[in-house]
Amino acid sequence: DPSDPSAGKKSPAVPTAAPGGVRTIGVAFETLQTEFWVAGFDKLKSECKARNITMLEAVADGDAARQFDQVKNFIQRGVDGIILVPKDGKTVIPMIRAANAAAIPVVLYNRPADPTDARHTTVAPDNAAITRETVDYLISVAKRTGRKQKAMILLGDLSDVNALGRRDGFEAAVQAAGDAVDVVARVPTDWNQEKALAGVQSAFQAHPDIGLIFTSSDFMFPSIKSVLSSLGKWRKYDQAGHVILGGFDGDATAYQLMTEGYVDATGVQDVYWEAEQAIQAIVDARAGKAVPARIDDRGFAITQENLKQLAPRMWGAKQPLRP
Amino acid sequence: MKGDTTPPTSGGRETRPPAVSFEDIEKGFFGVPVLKRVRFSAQAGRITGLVGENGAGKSTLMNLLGGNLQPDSGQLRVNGSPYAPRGSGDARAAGIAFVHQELNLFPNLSIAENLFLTEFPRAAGGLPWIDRRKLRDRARHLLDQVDLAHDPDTPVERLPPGERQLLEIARALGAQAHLLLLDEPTTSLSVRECARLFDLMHRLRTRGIAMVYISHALGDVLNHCDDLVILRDGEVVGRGPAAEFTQERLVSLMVGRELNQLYPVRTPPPVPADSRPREPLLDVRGITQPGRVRDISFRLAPGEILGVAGLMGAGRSELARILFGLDPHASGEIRVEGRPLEGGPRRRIREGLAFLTEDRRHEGLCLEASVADNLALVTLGQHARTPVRWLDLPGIGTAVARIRDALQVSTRVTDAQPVRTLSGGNQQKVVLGKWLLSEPRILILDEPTRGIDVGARFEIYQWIHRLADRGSGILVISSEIEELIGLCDRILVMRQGELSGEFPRGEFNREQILAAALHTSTS
Amino acid sequence: MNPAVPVPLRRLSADARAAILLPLVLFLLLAAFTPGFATAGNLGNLVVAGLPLLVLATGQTVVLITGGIDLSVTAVIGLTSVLGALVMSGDAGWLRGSPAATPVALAVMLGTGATVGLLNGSCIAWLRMPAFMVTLTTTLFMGGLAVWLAQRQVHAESIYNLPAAFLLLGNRPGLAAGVAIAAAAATHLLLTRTLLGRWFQAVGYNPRTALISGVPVGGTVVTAYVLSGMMASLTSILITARLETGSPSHGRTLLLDVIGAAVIGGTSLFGGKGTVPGTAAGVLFLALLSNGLNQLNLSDFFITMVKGAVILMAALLDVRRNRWARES
Amino acid sequence: MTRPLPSRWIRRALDQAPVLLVVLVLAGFGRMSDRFLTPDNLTQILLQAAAPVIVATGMTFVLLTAGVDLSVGAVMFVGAAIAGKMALAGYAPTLCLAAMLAVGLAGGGINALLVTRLRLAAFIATLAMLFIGRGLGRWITQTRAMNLPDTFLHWGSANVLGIPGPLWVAGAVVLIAQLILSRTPFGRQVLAFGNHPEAARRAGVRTRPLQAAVYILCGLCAALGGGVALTQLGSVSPRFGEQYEFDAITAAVLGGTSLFGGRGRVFPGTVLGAILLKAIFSGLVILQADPYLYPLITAVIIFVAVLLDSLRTHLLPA
Ligand SMILES: Nc1ncnc2c1ncn2[C@@H]1O[C@H](COP(=O)(O)OP(=O)(O)OP(=O)(O)O)[C@@H](O)[C@H]1O
Ligand SMILES: Nc1ncnc2c1ncn2[C@@H]1O[C@H](COP(=O)(O)OP(=O)(O)OP(=O)(O)O)[C@@H](O)[C@H]1O
Ligand SMILES: [Mg+2]
Ligand SMILES: [Mg+2]
Repeated sequence: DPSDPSAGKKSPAVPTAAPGGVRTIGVAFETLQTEFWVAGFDKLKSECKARNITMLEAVADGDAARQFDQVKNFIQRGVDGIILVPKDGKTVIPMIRAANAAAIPVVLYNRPADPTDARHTTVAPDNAAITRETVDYLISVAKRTGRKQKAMILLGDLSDVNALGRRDGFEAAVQAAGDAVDVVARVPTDWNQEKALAGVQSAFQAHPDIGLIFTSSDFMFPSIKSVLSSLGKWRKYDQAGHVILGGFDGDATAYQLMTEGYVDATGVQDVYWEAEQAIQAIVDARAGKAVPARIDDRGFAITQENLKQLAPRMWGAKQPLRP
Repeated sequence: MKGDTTPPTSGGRETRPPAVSFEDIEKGFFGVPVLKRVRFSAQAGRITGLVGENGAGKSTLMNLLGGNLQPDSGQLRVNGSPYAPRGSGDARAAGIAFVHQELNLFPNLSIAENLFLTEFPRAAGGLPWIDRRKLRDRARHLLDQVDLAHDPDTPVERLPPGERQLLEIARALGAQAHLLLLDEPTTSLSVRECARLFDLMHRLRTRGIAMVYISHALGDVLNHCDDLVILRDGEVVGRGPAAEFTQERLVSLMVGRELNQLYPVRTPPPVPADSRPREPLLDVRGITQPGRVRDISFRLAPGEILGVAGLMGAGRSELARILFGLDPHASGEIRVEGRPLEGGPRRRIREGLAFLTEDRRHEGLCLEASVADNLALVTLGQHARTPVRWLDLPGIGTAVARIRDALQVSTRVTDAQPVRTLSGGNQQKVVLGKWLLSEPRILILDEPTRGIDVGARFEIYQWIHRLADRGSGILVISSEIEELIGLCDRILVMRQGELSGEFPRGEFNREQILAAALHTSTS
Repeated sequence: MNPAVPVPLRRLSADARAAILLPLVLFLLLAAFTPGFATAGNLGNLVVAGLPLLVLATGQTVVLITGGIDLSVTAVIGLTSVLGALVMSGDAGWLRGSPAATPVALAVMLGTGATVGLLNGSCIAWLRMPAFMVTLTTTLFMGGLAVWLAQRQVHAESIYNLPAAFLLLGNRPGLAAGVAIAAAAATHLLLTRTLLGRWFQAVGYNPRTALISGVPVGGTVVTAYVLSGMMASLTSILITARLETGSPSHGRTLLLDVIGAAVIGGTSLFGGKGTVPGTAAGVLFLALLSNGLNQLNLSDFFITMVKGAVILMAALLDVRRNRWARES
Repeated sequence: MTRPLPSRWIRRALDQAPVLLVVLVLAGFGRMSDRFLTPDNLTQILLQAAAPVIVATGMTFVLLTAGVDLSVGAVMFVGAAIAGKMALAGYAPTLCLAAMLAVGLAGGGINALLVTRLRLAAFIATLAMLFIGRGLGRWITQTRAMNLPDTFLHWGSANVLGIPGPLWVAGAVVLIAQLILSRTPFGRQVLAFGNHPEAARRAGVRTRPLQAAVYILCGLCAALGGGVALTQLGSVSPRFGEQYEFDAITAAVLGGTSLFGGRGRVFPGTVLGAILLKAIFSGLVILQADPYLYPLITAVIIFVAVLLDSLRTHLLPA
């Protein structure tokens, strides 16, 4: 980006640092509003500390323009690498270009960019795929009940890539399942617990016999719990009248609810692993090593069946529930 | 107007300290001196008249007593003891009540609530609830004193200006004060209410209550006050028993120069009332709006000054508002030079109409805007050059300056000063000024000189004459019959929304006009 | 200043002073305490970052002067962005590839703002609906419409691949700055030197007086909202070009900043008072603030808190004007 | 210039515009789904409206003085954050909620201080408080979510005399507020102040304490509403209380409260406003409306509500 006044001047066109010599990394998150992001953020922090790298932080509160400013700010201050959680897959492209122009390696954390020639590395799970896996399991459970279950999904913010990815995964699974389940409610929550609460309440008014709920993020489980317990439907998976519950993220709440037996499955992305990979990628890039354009998070669906053996890989399991 | 000017024989007046005394009071606003070593006192059981030009500092004195302002130096005393109010609460505590120049009512509340806003009767049992019944009774009692027939629960927004003024007075009475300050209380009252008010004041006087009465109606002042204080540019330039003053002396003291007549003579002689010009400027035919005015018809000739007399509530303002397109009318038509008059104010201003409202604060001024902006508002269009309506600021400046001088808007006032900070009379001059600038062909004036001092009145009358001489027609609504007699070529009288009389110049007669306004055959 | 100067003059200059003072003080503080702040590069970034807010706040100032408020600007930004992209995008644009794409898109975008403004203004002026509610509902509606449109047309939450001609506005900061500052300057002249400007004020100070004085109150109000809408569109153009993406979520978080900037700049929320330079100062103030806070590398929650605290300081510095305004 | 007045019964109808509209919306959704008008669902709607009603009630007082309080959401969040931490630290829920109210008191107190003592414009002062509060809350929670002990949820769903707890609280708040507004000197003075502050001062109203009281009241209501929301949610997320400032203002204005002060009522006005908002959302969910159309439909309904209200206030002679 030739027009960027700060480009070139402040930061060297080629890394001067010795191999592996990364002093500062700029970390720009789109938001910190859910457990998942906080966990990743904290992990990046601790990882940087461990490698004694100074981490500059910035949070854009959902504003792509502000994020662009923050990235420029990083470039301007000559960081050795930038880790980005973009607002969306497209607005991030000019940011990557700006970094390219300043020869600063960029890693997109957990959210991919749209196809582009701008050079960067993506560490991300496949929202759709992991959701699909999770919902497939939920449906298999539903089938075992022998009756056709009514299902509902709590959608995220409809302008959030991940939210849409998870919705698509859900819909795909439902499609595949034929008439095993019947989706009777798709409730937009804008990632807001109260909307979720109201949504679930109303949905149950319309269909008291809803038997399967998938939430696009684990942090909305409390809302679901609130409604179900007031309806007397808050039952463990092996009890009669249990409502099949699934989520996404694999946070501490989900882990607890799974161990207690209320939640059947949740799509886990390996936050800690992603964080390590992100930083490693930058270090490698600085060291002149070749870095793959995409590092896939081997995310997975954790279920009541594989809880025991997979729990160790679930970040929510390693994280204390209390702040 | 009957008014026994003999003060009560209060024996030990010298021994008793004055109800209130100002001792070398100084007050300025941001460096502009407004009161200079003011020193006078008002005795209990007497009415002290306070007169002075617009901006002389009268209301400021009241605001000092009311605790709304603090003096820069000097000492206030109430009943001999020092008195330094920090807020209007202190004033009430000291037994002082006000009728401020500007109405201080709350249109969104009921009459009763306005009357007792700060001392609602509480319900029994220590609860904070208001005792509605007691409230209503007390309110009625007060309303009776000022002859307001309304139900105490009526929202004040339903009341016309005149009745609001009475309400304001009733509120002051309710405070049971021993010192009552009235700042131009009669500005929107007509003869009947004025007489009523003066009766009240005389009764209060005999109860030993001290009153300070501010007014520009020098006749009233001389008739009803016992002592007089004359203020000019913030200085006391004369004081003493009312008996020692004549109107002429008052005027010269106030204005600082001789002013041998109050109304300029009309040259050339006014159009004789009988000769109807071929094409009337304004032709009103059978205007009717239920509940407001009924079947009003009259014509206004070019160069004619036509007065409209009537009591409060006679519907004069309504008529004016209908003519200017502010209120609807059910039937009848209005023609200007034969062409029917349509549309709202904007269209009618283009037709050469102008309307001075009786409610300057809410309809006449942008209080927060500067004097200059207010004066220029109506005529801005004339100074705007197409295509982008670019403003000729210097041009506007000169026009504003011209009208300011002409109306003698206090020299201490700067163009950029917010109108809110002007004295009442100066505010009125600003409203008037913005219309005079537009040099209208038909000028409708509703209480044009309310709150304006004699000197300035004279100037304003001259402007009106000048307009008339240039062929404009002028419709003057006024509650001061003297003003109409002095100014107009012809006077219409309205009563209960109908025309009840017409007097050509030759036959002007105060009593007959009054009779026509008062006399009630129906109801 | 010399005490003989009458109130208003001093008050006016106090306005001016307060307006310029705030950003100045902040700048000096930041320059003193944050390394790497006062560098050409950073200040460059800072200015570019502030441009959209400048345009947006200028439009808002006009509406505030008329005694109204326009909450819908953020939604207009999103809608405009999506519509523009739907016209010109190389992926999904109706005019994809055509040379006319960019000009038509620009026209459509400005038209969008104007239309929404017209809608707002008409409801407020002719139907006498409260500005706050009208613009709040249009926000809801237009915001939703933008998301829905993007989804329906391209099955994505945002639209990429905009023509190079359009992107010039984004990657030529000089150009963007020129456009933004020109818009602000024009508005300033409109307010101070034209009939319309005076009408805005009069309506804001007292609509009844304005009406009786022959001001076309309705038309004036509508114009104000149309203007505000178009300014929002222009903002959207700047943001869209800079991020090379048409997205319904552009500018969503700007609302409080916009009104904040105006108020810090001395615009009254009760109508009448307000100037473009003042608002510009307010914008500069906020831009300095967020940039400086980035530099300080505080954590997210501290940034938010400090931002609040500094706005408080600003208001306090400004308090003398408030006191005068209340004097009566 | 002749304008025909609307016929009597149209006028009557318009007079009750807010009530009518809520009824219409309810009836409309009722026709489209037999699930909507069930007593059960209506209760649910009221339950969802409980917290907003409480907050909006406080907001109404502030609006009546021609002020505004943008910090209610932030106050809720800080309160919830502290209450949540205490709960997780094992304190009794009563204590936690008490702490929450204390926060509300403090927040309102600060606002009052800024507005009455330092004479700051309410908008800017409370805007600053919004940022400070949000930041503070995130700092306290470290932007982590907190899941509260089940006692909270039990309270939230507890029934007294067959009526859910939250409704009792909301009902009490509304009742008291309405009484204060219509029956106490304070209430009438609030209206007077909002209509013409200068005149109120002249009339001897002690305006500063009055203004202060209003902001403190608003802070308290915010905290109380937050408490109710807390017992309904059973958890605190970093976005707790977000958007409440707008919802509260919207509810109040929908109910006919003027932003320029002096006009408005808590009951039925504000209450109906809040209920309307929740009823719409509930209806849309029950009807399985396309998620993308939610904002569009909501906007249209609110718009009609506002339109009716303005017709009522402007087309009718005083
Ligand atoms: N708040 C204020 N700020 C600045 N100047 C003021 C303020 N209040 C009054 N003044 C000035 O003080 C002077 C006296 O005002 P005041 O209202 O006492 O005059 P007045 O004698 O009541 O005149 P009128 O007969 O027109 O009411 C005027 O020049 C006015 O401009
Ligand atoms: N705002 C109002 N609301 C209701 N009725 C009004 C209002 N204003 C005036 N009226 C009624 O209209 C009639 C005439 O009003 P108004 O008192 O203005 O007439 P007027 O002759 O102009 O008296 P004034 O001396 O007050 O100008 C009266 O019956 C009055 O009660
Ligand atoms: Mg006066
Ligand atoms: Mg009248």
